Amino acid sequence: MSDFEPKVVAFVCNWCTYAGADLTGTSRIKYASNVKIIRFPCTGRIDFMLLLKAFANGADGIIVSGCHPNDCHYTSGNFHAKRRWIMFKELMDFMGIDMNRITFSWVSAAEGARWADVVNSTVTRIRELGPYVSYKELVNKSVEEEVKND
Amino acid sequence: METTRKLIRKQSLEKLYAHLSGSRKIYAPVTAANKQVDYKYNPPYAEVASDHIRSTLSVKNIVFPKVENLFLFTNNRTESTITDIELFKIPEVVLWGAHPCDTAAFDVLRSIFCWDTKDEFFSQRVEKLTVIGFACHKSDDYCFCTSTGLSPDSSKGSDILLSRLQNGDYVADIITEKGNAILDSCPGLFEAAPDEKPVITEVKVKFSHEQVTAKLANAFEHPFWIENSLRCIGCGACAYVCPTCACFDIQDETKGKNGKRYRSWDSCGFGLFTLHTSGHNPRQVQSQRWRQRIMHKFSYMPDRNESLGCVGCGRCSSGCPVDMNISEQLEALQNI
Amino acid sequence: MARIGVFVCHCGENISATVDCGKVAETIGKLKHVALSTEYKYMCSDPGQTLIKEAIKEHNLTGVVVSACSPRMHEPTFRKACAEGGLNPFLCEMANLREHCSWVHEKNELTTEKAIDIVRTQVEKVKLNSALQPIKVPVTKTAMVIGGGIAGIQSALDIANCGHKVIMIERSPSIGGHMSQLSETFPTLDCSQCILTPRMVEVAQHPNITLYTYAEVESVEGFIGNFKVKVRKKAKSLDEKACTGCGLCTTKCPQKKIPNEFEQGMGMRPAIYVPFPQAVPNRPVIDKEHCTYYLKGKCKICEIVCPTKAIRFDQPDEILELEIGAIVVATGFDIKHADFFPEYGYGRYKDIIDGLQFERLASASGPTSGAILRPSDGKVPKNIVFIACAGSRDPAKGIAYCSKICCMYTAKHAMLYKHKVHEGKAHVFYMDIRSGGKNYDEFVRRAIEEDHVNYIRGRVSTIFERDGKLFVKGVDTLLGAMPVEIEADMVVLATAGVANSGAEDLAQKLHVSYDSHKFFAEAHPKLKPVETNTAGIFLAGACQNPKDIPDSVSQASGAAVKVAALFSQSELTREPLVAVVNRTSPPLYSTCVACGMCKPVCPYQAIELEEFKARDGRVVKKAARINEGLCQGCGTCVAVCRSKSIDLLGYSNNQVYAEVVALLNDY
Amino acid sequence: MTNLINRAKELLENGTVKVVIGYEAGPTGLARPAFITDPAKAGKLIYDDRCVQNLAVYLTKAEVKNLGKMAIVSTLPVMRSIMMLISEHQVMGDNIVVLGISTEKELLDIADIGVMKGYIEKCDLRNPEKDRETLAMLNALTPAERFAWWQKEMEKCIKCYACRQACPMCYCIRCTVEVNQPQWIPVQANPHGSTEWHILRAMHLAGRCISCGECGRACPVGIPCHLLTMQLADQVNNYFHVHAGTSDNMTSVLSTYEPNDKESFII
Amino acid sequence: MKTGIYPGCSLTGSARDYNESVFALAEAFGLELNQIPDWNCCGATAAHNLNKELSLALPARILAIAEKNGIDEIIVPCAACYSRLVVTQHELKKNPELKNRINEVIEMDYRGTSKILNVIEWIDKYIIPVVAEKTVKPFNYKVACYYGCLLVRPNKVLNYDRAEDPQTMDVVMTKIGAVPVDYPYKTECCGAGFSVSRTDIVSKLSGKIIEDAEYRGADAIIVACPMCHSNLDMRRPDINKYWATEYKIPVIFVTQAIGLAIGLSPEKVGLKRHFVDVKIS
Repeated sequence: MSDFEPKVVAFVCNWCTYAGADLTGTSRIKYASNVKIIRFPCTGRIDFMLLLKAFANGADGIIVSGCHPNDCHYTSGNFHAKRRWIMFKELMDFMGIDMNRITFSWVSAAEGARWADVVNSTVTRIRELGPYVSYKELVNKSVEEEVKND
Repeated sequence: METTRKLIRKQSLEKLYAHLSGSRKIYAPVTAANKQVDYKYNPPYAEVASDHIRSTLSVKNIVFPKVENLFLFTNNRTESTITDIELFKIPEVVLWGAHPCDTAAFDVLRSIFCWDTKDEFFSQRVEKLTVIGFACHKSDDYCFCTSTGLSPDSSKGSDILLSRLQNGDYVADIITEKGNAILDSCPGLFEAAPDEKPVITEVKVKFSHEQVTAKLANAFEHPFWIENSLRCIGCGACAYVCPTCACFDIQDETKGKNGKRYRSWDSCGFGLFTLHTSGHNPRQVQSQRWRQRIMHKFSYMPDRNESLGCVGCGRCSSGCPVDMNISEQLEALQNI
Repeated sequence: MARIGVFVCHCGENISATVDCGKVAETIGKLKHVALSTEYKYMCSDPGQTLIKEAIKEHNLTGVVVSACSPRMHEPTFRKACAEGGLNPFLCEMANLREHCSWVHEKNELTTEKAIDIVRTQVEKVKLNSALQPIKVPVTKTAMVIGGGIAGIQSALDIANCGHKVIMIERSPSIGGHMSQLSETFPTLDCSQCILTPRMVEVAQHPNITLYTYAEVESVEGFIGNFKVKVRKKAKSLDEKACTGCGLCTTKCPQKKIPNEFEQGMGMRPAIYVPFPQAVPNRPVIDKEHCTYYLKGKCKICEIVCPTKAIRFDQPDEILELEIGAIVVATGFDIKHADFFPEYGYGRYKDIIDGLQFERLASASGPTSGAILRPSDGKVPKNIVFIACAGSRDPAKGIAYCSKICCMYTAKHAMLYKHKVHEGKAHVFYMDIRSGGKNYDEFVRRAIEEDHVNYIRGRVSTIFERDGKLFVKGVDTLLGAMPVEIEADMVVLATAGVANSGAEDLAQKLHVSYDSHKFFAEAHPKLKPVETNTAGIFLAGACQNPKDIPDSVSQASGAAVKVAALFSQSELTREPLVAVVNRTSPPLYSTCVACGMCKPVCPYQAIELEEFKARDGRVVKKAARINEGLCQGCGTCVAVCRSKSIDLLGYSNNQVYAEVVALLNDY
Repeated sequence: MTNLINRAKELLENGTVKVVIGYEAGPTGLARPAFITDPAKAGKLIYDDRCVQNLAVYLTKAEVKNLGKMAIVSTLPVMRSIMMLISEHQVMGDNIVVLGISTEKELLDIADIGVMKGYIEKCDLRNPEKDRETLAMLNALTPAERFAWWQKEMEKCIKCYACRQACPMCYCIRCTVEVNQPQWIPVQANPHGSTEWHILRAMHLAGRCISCGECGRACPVGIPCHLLTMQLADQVNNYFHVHAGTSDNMTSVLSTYEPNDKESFII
Repeated sequence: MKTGIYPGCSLTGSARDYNESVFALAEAFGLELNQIPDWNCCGATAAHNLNKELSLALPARILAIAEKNGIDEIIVPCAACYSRLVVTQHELKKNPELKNRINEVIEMDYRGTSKILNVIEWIDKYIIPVVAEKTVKPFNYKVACYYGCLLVRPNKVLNYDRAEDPQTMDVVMTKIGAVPVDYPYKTECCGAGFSVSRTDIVSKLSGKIIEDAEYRGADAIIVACPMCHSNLDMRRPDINKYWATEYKIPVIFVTQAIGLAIGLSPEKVGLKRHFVDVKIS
């Protein structure tokens, strides 16, 4: 499926990765346009449910990115996020939900080029994985297909 | 229509199943790996359960699905468009193997769904439904159909009622025109009925529902409710497994400009059920909700719907995680 | 009904070269609730901003999306423009079409589609924005400086000279801190007390400074601009107003054998004492733990001899309740002592001393009047060994950090020794010489080259005593790890600088973070080295980490400026992008159940549990409450709240959810 | 059992407590929760293999609290629940009398929370053996197989929330599923809505689940949803070396951190 | 509580005296010591320089056998064996994956439940509380307690006594009437690593240890390690030759000293096996 254009949503913190992505722009480094960014004050603000909502609304891949450990603008939001993602990932793995579709990264405000790499490698990987069919099917599945009438 | 009784042999029953599944969907009980019995669409005959006392869920799902779309909509810049559900697409279904308590529940549901206006969704589904009921040859302590005015071999709600004979053959009572139509479509499978009484289980009468109803009229403030609902944890299991509970919640779900409105099962046991926007909740505590459940089935419905809201299947009790036993409580209520 | 105005900026050609701005504006214009969607060459220009202001009025807009560059660039610009146009500035959002789209993608349809997605997402978000008002917090213009060492003194004087009231708290009987104990200071070898004492006096006499010595912080409540501090003024057993400081009592006190703290135990003092001759205030206190009267119930000689009858044996501790706007923490540091080192005999050998003890030996006002005499027998040591990094940079001892000042003061000590004992031999064991600082390395070179101090690069494994000599066994790593053994008369350990006693306790009272070594933690290691994570509390000096005098003084002045800036206005204005815990009518009060999960995640201690009481005083409900004066809006509490009772203004659950949906769906 | 009855009677008679929460036998032979307020009825109390429900769920229930000070028959999971409830400010430790029951079904002398803590520390805090086996079986599957396995379970869910109601740690007065601004979890009991509900529930119990298995037992359609929280309980211990419910001032693993928390997936 | 003992090679060879004294004490105080059946080499000191897995597998097997035999605590008189066993327990506790790997290698189920005690801990726990009432001849001598390296290092792993200035042996000796001297050489290297290959280094290093003990006026050097003992005792002629001295100070195992104090005969505690005459009795 060569013409598949994955939809990738990036959840990033304002102070590091969002600023890093700004730097990518100022440096005119090109990357795949499949990724769209949602700005949060801090990775600590990112509710794990939002990642599921992204999949439920048709995302094929997700990037979650914030400040490197010890660099958090609020000192500890990224550490809390880290624990949250550890647990979330374990649960998703256990339920068989594909965590290869989520890139977790730390990208600082100075790492414009790295942001482009993170995006490009994620898009390439999602392209190889193809559309996230199993989650889309899950979302569209009615209770019992036999009584489906819509 | 006058009931006619026929014999259908064990082997013919399988043929009848095959015959019916040729033209319609069949909704029949299947025993799962964990011994629970669940209804499934078109299971192979070999898997169909016939020895169970009760399925985990009732069969109400077939006329009142746990989620049912009401309409679809699209919000455009200036106006919204609504697309109705094409009810004529609801398929013909044969409900196979339902016990008399479950089949009798359809009438109770009708008394709710078609009380003042006719619920099209419910009615269409009932219309497309043919019921082949199985009289009970087994029962347990949770069963109390006889206390709700029914019996293990009641034909209420069935189009054909099958009752097992000692040798494993069945007598088939053809109750309705729908039943008759089946008989006519495959007369070779039916034979003349023998003069033998089928095996029917005995279900003890535990209380008089008339007396319960009478008692409830003055029991609203009775301490009974608190004492007997302390252990209730307020889940919706009893309502969801109940064949006659008909409360539902209506929701809109939108994605972008497209959305749908659907209804899904709800339960008066939930704290949220009566919560007002203001924050006020007329049923603040669980005892009030438990009282509502019993009052609704045994007092309000007889008053308003002229129908008892309970068929004595015992599911709410067997499925309750904290052993809230409804027949035990009704017995007690009779004597307060 | 929302009426959103969308302004698509070309940014010259920066955006329009790759994004079809016309198509973006047109597509967005078709969306529900978009009252106006237009494009312009330079939105940030005056005409561009005017466009927005006029559109707000003309179309009665309820929200604005400026689709241009990064909000990190121009969000303040456009929010201001909206405010000038009569729209609450927080109803303006920016869609980042330049840095996140036009500059990073090729010109093609996908890029324009992405631009449309980005703008639509902000349109959906802004519909859910609410008009927010800046948060105003009143400010009490009185600062408290905790600690009367050089950092505290500098901070207090700077703040006081800005015209603000300062209350200084010092737990010992005199201000001055460690600097008053030092003999000379590097790299100039000028006398420490000569430069410090005038400052101490200035503090005592400054009309804006109130000094409480022998006093400690009891509790701290409140938040920036509005702290309520309780201070325990320990009883000095003295009427300070009556006392003239004549000192008669101290000479007559029969109890004279108490190790003198100021002399680092190298001299003795009486039970009623002034810590050192230049003390400020120059008034004695009675050490109740050693005073014969307090121990045995009789004596009272001081009371008898006092010419002004100033002794008050029955004086109680006093609790002061103070209203404070900002706090400077300058509680300083302490050092490890010889008893920390088993390999050096756990302090058993009298002639192994620490750096501060050497300072007192070298000090003209010290116990030996400045003569370098070893403690065991009072002889002049002919062979002296200095060991740098005693404890510091030694993870095995639990102190991985560099104490920063030891390299310099060890060089100073060796020089002072050589200046006083010309024929003596001084050896220094070191790991690396860290002498970054103005004229610092030159100073060390002088010690080596002019004063011929023998620097040996290596560590000392053990020291033991034999025949009255200290056998120092070490290694010289510059000579191929050759074992070195020196028979020394005296050894000086440049022991690690550590957090002051009670630092952890104080940090907890102040709700300020501290590191694993109990040093106070700065809010940001690079950009907020003076602030703590609690707004309104600042750090000065070695309570943060070991520092030398110039660093301490610089930071103290920095802290003072922070306080002065805070006090420059009578109200503090803060961005209202803070978290809130919902409140509803009784009996619910809030959907919060006070599980307390949010409390530890808050880096600013902005969350507390509020109690709701019935008329009879019964607590009927507890729920979290966020102090908007402290909250910085990170939103971590929002994400951990299970019942979704907390939300973050500006990044509410509804808004971010709408963004996810808008980004991925067709409209 | 006699000890338990005597102790319950004594506590009610001397007025130490107003209600004893324990188990009694119901008419079908099942054990069910009992709320004894009359010392004369203390004889109804039983404790045997049938007594499986986690009674701690009642400690936060309004109508039970209204009865007054409580004593509660407590097996290990109940004790661990109490620890969590105290830690999370839902219950005051000195307001409860713990009638501890050992694994040998003997009445323990739990004088106070400190004693209870000591007892808990000595116990095996892992998931029950049967569940460990199932977890191991599931962990050995491929992700796709696990997905299929769980989806089969999710299809059964009717969103009756018995799992939530049976859990002592699910005491919120408003659950996330009841929030509709935004609608975090689809209301419908379809595979998607059910999957997201169970993910949410498990995440909310991460570091808080005390492995009683009550959620799975309560499920009327037999979804082993306790395996989700138990898997996370395992992982919490694996990553952060904590067992929930071992002290009365536990901080949740998701609201604390260590700078050197180990993970291998963040690039 | 079932107490086991792991003798290791030394106690069955060059340090039979040590072994005899340990068992003599056990007998005198009525303490049960179950030798771990089918024990193998602990791997000291060659294994951990060559193959990490082997260096862990060998002790793990010993510990697994002990666990299988229901032994709750294991006395390890040899300091080298003690070090290997404790290090293994520490490493495998830290790293469950490695533990599984080692279990595969040894084909046994090592869990890490047994407690490992060195001889001083054993004495401290079982003998010191009752030693006063059994003491018939107080050990009225000045002693230099020499700990060597393996008993206290690496401190982070062993978590026993203070590494730079250990005290436990001094305390034990005080309890039987001895007076420990301030002895800076208590953890200095005796050269055991070169005990066969470079006896000159042994002589140099051990010589200093003996010299300082003599200088401090000690009547005996007390040890708890077979290697220390052999270097200070067996190598005495070499030492005296190397330093041109005539040191006669005896080297006594801590267990032997206690044995003498409670009235056991020198033969019983193995004193007759020493190279340097023990004039103490």
